Parts: sequence; C-alpha cells; structure tokens
Amino acid sequence: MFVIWLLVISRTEMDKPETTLDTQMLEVNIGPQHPSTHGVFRMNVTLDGETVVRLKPAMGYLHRNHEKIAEGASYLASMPFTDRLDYICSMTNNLAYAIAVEKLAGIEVPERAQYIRVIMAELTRLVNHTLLVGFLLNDLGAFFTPTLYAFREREKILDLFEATSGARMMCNYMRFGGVKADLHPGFMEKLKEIVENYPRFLDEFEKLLTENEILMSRCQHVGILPKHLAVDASATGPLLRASGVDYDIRKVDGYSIYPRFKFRVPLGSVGDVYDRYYVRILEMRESIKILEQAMKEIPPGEFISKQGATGAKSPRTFRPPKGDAYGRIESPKGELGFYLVSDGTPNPYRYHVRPPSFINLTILEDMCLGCKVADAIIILGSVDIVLGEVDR
Amino acid sequence: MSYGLGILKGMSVTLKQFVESYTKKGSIVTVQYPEERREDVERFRNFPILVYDEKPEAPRCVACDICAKECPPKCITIVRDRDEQGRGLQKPKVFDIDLSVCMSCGICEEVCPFDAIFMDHQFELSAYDRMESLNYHQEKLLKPNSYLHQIRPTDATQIDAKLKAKEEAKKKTQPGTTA
Amino acid sequence: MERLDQLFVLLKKIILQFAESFLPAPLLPFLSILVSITAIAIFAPLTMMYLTWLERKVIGRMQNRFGPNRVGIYGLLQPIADGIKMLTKEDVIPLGADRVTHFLAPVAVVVPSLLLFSVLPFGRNMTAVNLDIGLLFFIAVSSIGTLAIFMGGWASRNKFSLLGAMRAFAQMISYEVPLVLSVVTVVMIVGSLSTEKIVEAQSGWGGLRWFVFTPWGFVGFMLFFICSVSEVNRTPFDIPEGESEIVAGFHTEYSGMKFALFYMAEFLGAFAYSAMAATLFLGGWQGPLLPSWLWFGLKTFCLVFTMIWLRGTFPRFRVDQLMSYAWKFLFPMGLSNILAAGIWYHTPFPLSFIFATWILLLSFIGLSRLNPTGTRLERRTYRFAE
Amino acid sequence: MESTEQIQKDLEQKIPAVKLQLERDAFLVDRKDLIAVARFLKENESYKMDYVSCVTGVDYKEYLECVYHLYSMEKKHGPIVLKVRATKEDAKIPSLTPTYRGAEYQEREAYDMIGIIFEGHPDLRRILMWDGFAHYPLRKDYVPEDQDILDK
Repeated sequence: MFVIWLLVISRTEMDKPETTLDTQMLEVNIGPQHPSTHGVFRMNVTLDGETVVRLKPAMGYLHRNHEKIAEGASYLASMPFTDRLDYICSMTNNLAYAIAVEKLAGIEVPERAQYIRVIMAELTRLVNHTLLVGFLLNDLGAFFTPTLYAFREREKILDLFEATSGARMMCNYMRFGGVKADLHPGFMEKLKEIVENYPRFLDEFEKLLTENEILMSRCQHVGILPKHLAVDASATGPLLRASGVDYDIRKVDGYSIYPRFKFRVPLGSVGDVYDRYYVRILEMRESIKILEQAMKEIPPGEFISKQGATGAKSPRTFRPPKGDAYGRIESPKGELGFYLVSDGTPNPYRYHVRPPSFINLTILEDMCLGCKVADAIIILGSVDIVLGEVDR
Repeated sequence: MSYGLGILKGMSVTLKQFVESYTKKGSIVTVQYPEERREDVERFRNFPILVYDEKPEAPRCVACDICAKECPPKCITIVRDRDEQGRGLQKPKVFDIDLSVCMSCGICEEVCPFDAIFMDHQFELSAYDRMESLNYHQEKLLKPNSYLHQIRPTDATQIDAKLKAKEEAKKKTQPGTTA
Repeated sequence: MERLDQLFVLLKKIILQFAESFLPAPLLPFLSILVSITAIAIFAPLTMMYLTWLERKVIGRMQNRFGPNRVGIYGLLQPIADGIKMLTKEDVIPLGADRVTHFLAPVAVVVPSLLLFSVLPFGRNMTAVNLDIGLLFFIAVSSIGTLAIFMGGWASRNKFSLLGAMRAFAQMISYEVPLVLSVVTVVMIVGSLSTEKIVEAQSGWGGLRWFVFTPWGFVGFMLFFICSVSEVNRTPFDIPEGESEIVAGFHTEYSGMKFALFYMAEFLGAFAYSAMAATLFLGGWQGPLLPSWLWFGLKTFCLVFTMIWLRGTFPRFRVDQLMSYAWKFLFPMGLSNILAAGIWYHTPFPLSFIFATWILLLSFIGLSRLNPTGTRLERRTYRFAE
Repeated sequence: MESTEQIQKDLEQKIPAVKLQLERDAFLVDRKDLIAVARFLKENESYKMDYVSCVTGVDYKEYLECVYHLYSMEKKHGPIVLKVRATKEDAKIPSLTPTYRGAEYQEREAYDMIGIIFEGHPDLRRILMWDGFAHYPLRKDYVPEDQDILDK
C-alpha cells in the first residue's frame, strides 16, 4: 500500500517543478580537445543544469584546404590525398574520386576491376560500421570492451588491405579505369575466412549489446530525427535510413556493378540512436551477403583498362575533356560525391568534395535540444562524423 | 522488461572471452612487438629507396625528374650530374627525399619509367631531429638489387626479366655498332 | 589448523610479549592498537595497488589482450611503477582553484576509506577495533567520502568538474538510502550492530545459515551490492567521473599523487564494501576447512572480481535514469525487503520462506512493471527495402 | 525522368517570366527567380526534388557560379542541375536554405571559400576558416601568405 502511494506521488508531484529561484545557464565548450568528439570538433553547449538548451557546432580545426591543393596538382596526385578525407574508409574515398573522374573523362572499367572495387568497398563498410558501433559504446561509457572487439575484427580486414594495396589505412589503391595492382595470391582464402566468421562475431557482438537494458534505456527515444527533417536537411546514409527513408545510392544510382548483387537495405522506424546503431549492424550483414556473391562471381582478366594504365603511368599526360561531372557513391557514412570541372589541362579547374559527415551535422542541434549532456555526446557519436572529411 | 536477462547475457560474453583467453589458443591477439614480429608483407610500402645493379655509383636512376614532378607532396629534389664540359650526365648528382614530408603513397614507384625507385619495407627509422637527419641523401637511399630481391621477390624477378628483354632488344636493333 | 587460523593473532601476541619486557605497563594497550593500525596501514595500500593490477589484467583478458606484463613477471611490479610515476608527475593546481580545498580534497577522500578497514572482521577475532556499533560506524564514515568528492569538484573551478561534483552528490545521497535499508534487515534479524555478532549469527550447518540463502537475504545482498557499486562510483554508475561525457568529472584538474589518492580511495572503497557485503550476507569468515582469514579473502575477491567484471561489460547510466532507478526501484524494494524479513522472522520455518519470497516477487514484478522510468524498452523489428 | 529540354519547356510554361538556358544538361537560372524554380521543383508532383545533394561555388574568373545538384528521394530520380551566376563585384545570390534545410552548411562553405554572399541565409558566417580571415581561399586570384608551399 505504501509502495503504491509512493508511486502515485512520484507521478503527480515531481513532474511539474516550478523554478522560483533564477538559475544561471552554464555554457560549456565540449571540444576541440575532448575524449569523445571523434577528432577536433567543438560544440558550444549552453546547459540548464544537465539539459541542453543551445548547441552551436564549431569546426575547421582540421581544415587544410584539400580542394586548393587538388587544383594545383594533377588528377592522379590527389588520389593519395583522398585517403586522408575519411581516414577510416580510404578505399571508398578512392572509389568515389575514381568514379567521378571516369564520368568526367569517359573511361571504361574492366569486369575484374569492378568486382575488386565492390569487394574493397564492402570490406570498408564492414570496417567503418564495426568501428562506429565500438566507439558509440565507448561514448556510452563501456570501458573499451566493444571497441577492442571491433578493432580485433578490423585488424583482419586491414591485413587484407595491406597485402593488396601496400598500406593498411592509406591504401591509394584505385586508379582511373581500374585498380593499381591485382589481388595478391592469398587474397581469396583470407577473404573467405573473414566472410565466414564475421557473422559469428556479429552474433557475439549483438549478444553483448543489443539486448542490454542499459544500452536500450540510454539509446531508445534519444535524439530522434523525424523523416521529413532528415530528407529536408539532406542527411544521407545510415542516419537517413534509420529514420525510415528508403534511399541507398547503391540501389538508386546502381553505379559500378551493384545492380548484379542481391542485397537488402535495412530501414529503422523511430529514427533514434538505437535505430542508427541497429541499422548499421544489419547493414554489415547485408555487406557480407554482397561479399559472398562477389567472391563467387569474380572473373579473371585485366585489373585496369589500357587507357587507365597509361594514365597511371604518366599522370601529366592525362587530360580529361573540358566540362564538369558529379560522381557520387554510397560511402559507409552517406553520399560521398566529387564535383569536378576540367578545362582540358592536367590540373582540375575546380575540385569539390560533397562530404556526408559535414552535411549530416546540419541537424545535430535539432536532435540534441532538450536532451542531457550525456545524450548530446552519444547523438554526435551516432551521426558518425570523421573530422578529416568534415573539415577537408 | 525487467533489468535481468540482457545484462546477464552481456556478462556471459565477457566471461567467455575471459575464460577463453586462458584456454583457446588464438583468443589473445596481441603481438609482443620487439620479441615477436608480424610476418613480412610483400607489397607493404614505406619510404622509397634507389636501386643500383652493380656499383652504388651507377644507380638505375637517370635523373629524368619525372618522379619529382609527379610526387604529390613534392618531397623529392634531383640535381643532374654534369661532367667537366657542363654536359648533363645520365646520373643524379644530388637525390634527396625529405622523409618528414613523404607520405609513402607509392606514386613515384609507379611513374618511374626506368624502375629505379621502389618502396622499402624498413620502418624502424627513428631520428633525433626532424630537419636534417630525415632529409635522406643519395648515399642513404641507394640499395643493391639483391636487397630488392630479398624484400620483394615476385616484383624484382619480373623487373629483371623486363630489363633483360630490353637489353636484348637494344642489342638486336643496333648490332652494327656493338658486335 | 587452529594455529594457522589464529596466525595473525598469535603474531600480535608475540610482539606484545616482546614489547612487555621494556615498555611500562600502561603503554601496552596503545601498543596493541598501534600494531593493528600498522597492519592495516600496510595491508590497505598493498591491496589497493594489487587491485589496480588485478583490474588491468582481468579487463585485459576480457578484451583479448594480456594486460600489463612488461614490468616484472606477469606485470607484478606494475603497481609499484605506477606509484613512482604518480610521485614524479607534476602536481598541477589550476590558477582559479582555491588552493586549500583543492589540496585537502584528496586527503578527505582517502581517510574515510582507510577508516572503513578498522571495522571489517578479517578473521576469527581479527577485527581491528571490535566496536559494538561497527556497522553504523561503517555507514557513517563512508558517507564522508561524498563530501570530499564534492570538495574536490568544486575547488578545481572547472565546469566539467562542477558538473561531476553535482552528479556525485546527487548519486551518493540517493544510493545511500537503499544501502541502509538493505543493512537494516540484517541488523533486525541479528539484533546487534557489531560485525562480530553478525558473522557469528551466520555460523553453523557448514554455511547454509548464511543470510544470502534466505529470500530477504538474497534481495538484501543484491541491493547492498548494487548500491555499493554506485557508492564507489564504478561502472555502470560512474557518472561523477563520466570519462566520455564530462572529461574526467570531479578529478579532471588533479594530477600526480593527488589523482593517485582519489584512485586509491575508489579501490579501498571497493574492497571495503565488498568485504562488508561478504560479512553481512555471505557469512564473513565462516567456512569449512580453510583458515578464517582466507575465507574472508576469497569471498571479497569474488565480489571485487564481479565489480571489475561489471566495469568491463557495461555502458553507463544517464543521470536521471540513475536517480529514478534508485528512488523508484531500489528504495521501494528496500522497504518491502524489511517487510519480508519481519514476516520471515515471526513465522515458523516452512511458511516463512514462502511468504517472504511471495512478497518480494510481487514487489519486484510490480515495481518493474509500474516503473514510470520513461517509455517502455522494446525489441524492435526492422523492415527491409529491396 | 524526362530529358532536360522537356523539363525546360515544362518549367518555363509552369512558372511565369522564367528564362532558362540549357548548358549541356544543366539549367542556367537567373538570380532573381532561383527560389521560384527551386520551390516549384520541390513541390511539383511529377518532380518532387526534395533533396539538395551538393552546393558548389566555382570561380570562373569573370563571374562566380553556384551549382546546385537536386535529387528526389521519393521518386528516386536523377539530378537536376541548377547553375546561378553572379559577377565578382556584387556576388549576391538568393539563399536556398529557407526551402532546403540541407543547403545551410554548404552555402556557408561556398561563402567561406569563394565569397558568394547568400541573401536570406539564417546565419552566414565562415564555417571552416577562422572568422578573422579576410580573403577567399578558393578564388583564382587568391595569393596565399606563405608562398613557398604551393608553387615548388
């Protein structure tokens, strides 16, 4: 009886706190040097107690004007710089740039190179989503355990990248018209091994996390992004699909040879942090399906077209025709696009990057208003930004 | 939904990992670096090296300056060697690579028409100051062809075969002069 | 077996006899207290150091890595290396901080944690100070630590540590209440506050008389353990020093030995609370065969291992969830636990267990259903687009 | 998606007094009726261009150009490219942020890099460079302070 009486009290009294005494707003700068801003990103947050009243992001700490450097260099010379855009998925950055230049110059890509590119892009998606889930749990406070499980799996994939392209994170592997070098001899066995026990890792990961009540109570109905706002604010990638909008550029544009693969696009329902977490786990499972199909169907043949090989051999002589082109792909963080204007010289006249994390930040404030400081941190984590791409 | 099941399931995963770290062999992934080392990966690329066939004085590089022009961060400086009358020789007098600027992207190796520059596997190159000791001059960069065979067997053999084929082709085209 | 069990007590007697020869008689009681104090003063930092080592090794093993193994074999000298590092680290006092409280806070945090050790029954008649109100002393001293944490947070004049200090205050107070309620049941049944008597009340039948096997005892043990994890600011209740949110909470501005003192207080608190949980519910040093102090060590080690295990697995609660969990779930559970214990005490054997478990189960399910901690947590199904 | 000529006819007929030039598959829209065209493309049933994917500022020495790539998430059809020009002296272009929330940061970046002033933008500040920076780095006539970096 006493218990029920207490619960009744707690429902009525505590919900209407009238603040007679004037409280002062606490203005806190979260960042640029902060354990969980995923890089040098600052949020100027005004707090009323613990709840966020105003949040103004400030960026540009890592700005090195990648676009001005690209205008001074030849087309191929900015390929290694695209690795530094989103330094977690360097292969998809290369792929986006290669596709944009191929659209600009009209270069054909042989079959085997298309398959290699799809395999590398999907492996990068696995790397990015695993890392993101790990770091999201880090922001939630789990003392590095999920992150280190994620790193353990990522290492296997990075060893593949190193053996094929020469470097673990800064691969610089794709060329206009194909890839720099063919897959190294032991590639297929290692890939088969990864693809086979990745689902087992994901099941263990889900067993550790998805049903965890603390994670559910911390992430469900937090930082909700309504469907219409997501579309209007051109959010892209898992952030958009978690709000339920069915827009995946691999399906919409069907670039490279993605239409040949059978895979599904997971969609969230509420659009909160929990949906973004779980949509990424489901996307990883879809990527594994694509990898299985690509592994079986990869044909032998040349890994770079003749025209591409000569272009790679002497970048000075690679002069795309006058005009402009906009190539875009579905990078793990969203729509990564390159807008190139060429005036016939070996240097691009205008080189613009459409970075997904930079534009996904437009609605960070809308999601964080009214929630606690701890929520603002995990909402930023769930948006999945990488400062190399935000600041370029 | 009571605070029960999900938490226990999560705890069972970490306990399994804890117990497995003692029982299962592959569970601990750390490589104890100085004692254990990862096996060498053939295509791994770190900083560039110049390759010479017989004598360090005659490297394959002919100072054509293509790699210096193509290098994205512009970290290679080449000065062509001149003999007494001032005519350019097919040999670099100065060939510096500023390792603090080089990002080991491997473009110089791709664009070099004479297969003279390759990416090394040596990564333990710490130095005391950033400026002078990281600006590698020609003597430090030169490595014998045998070293190339040791670190990159497949590529080295292909390149040797290609060079030998070019040699025969040159011998065949002007037999008059040499024969 | 008897000699091994009373090893430390005999040791103390030998020292006293040896000192009798040259010390005047009235000084002897002081000497015996001095011996106990030095024993604790050596034992406590030692346990703290090797608890840090244990935590890093256990969490390392949980994360598929080794944990410290470079300093000494299996990293056993690592705590000593950490200690030296902490000593040599520069001691930064922020410009705006008011220096006295900034300096006093770490001291005020460590002293209560050390005082807790005086009441713990390490073995048969091996309690340092056998107070009749041992348990009350334990609870009272442990709440001083909260004040010291607030002092530390407030004195370093840094917005993050201010947030951390406020959170520490709110959390400690709201978890003190269910802690005390769970202890009230044990005191009610045993009828005395002295830790010795509590342990004796649980002796017999080879361990089946431990309170944890009674329904109210089990719920009391869970309540006590959860509240002690939160009193000590360990995951999942470590919001005062939430690393990912407010940088490092109340000890952001502390470095060098002062940070080490905060760290020591946390681990001493963890050890003391686990020891008290073992005393209250797992029968202190009761146990067949092995000597009493070894049983005490084993039980406390298991509880500390669980605390470390929690730290390696769980994310952190949010502040308001933490408060609502304490006030709307643990507090009512504590009350119904007292009710169940009362009924259990007065009804004969078979009926008592049934009534007590029935009341507790009813309140547990009722509370978790009625619990208005925000929206329901549901497992979601996701649709796929082709 | 119909061909560009058909869209041009459709647009010119639906929105009064709009002059559209075709530039290889993009629409050269005049400054004053940019918002009208954009709003029409967004609301019209057959187009439903509800997603501005990429906003880029380009400096063509005689004039500054702003390129908008519009897509439709609902109907999943391809880009409609709008190009707007402004001379360097009065580099003013009406901002699309009131119609597309997504253009906010991209327009601020175009202002920061090229110097196109977007009228009607809620808070037009520099986004990547620090506020005290006076020049526009991506302009062709921009001379970087420390010269030796780029021209080696």
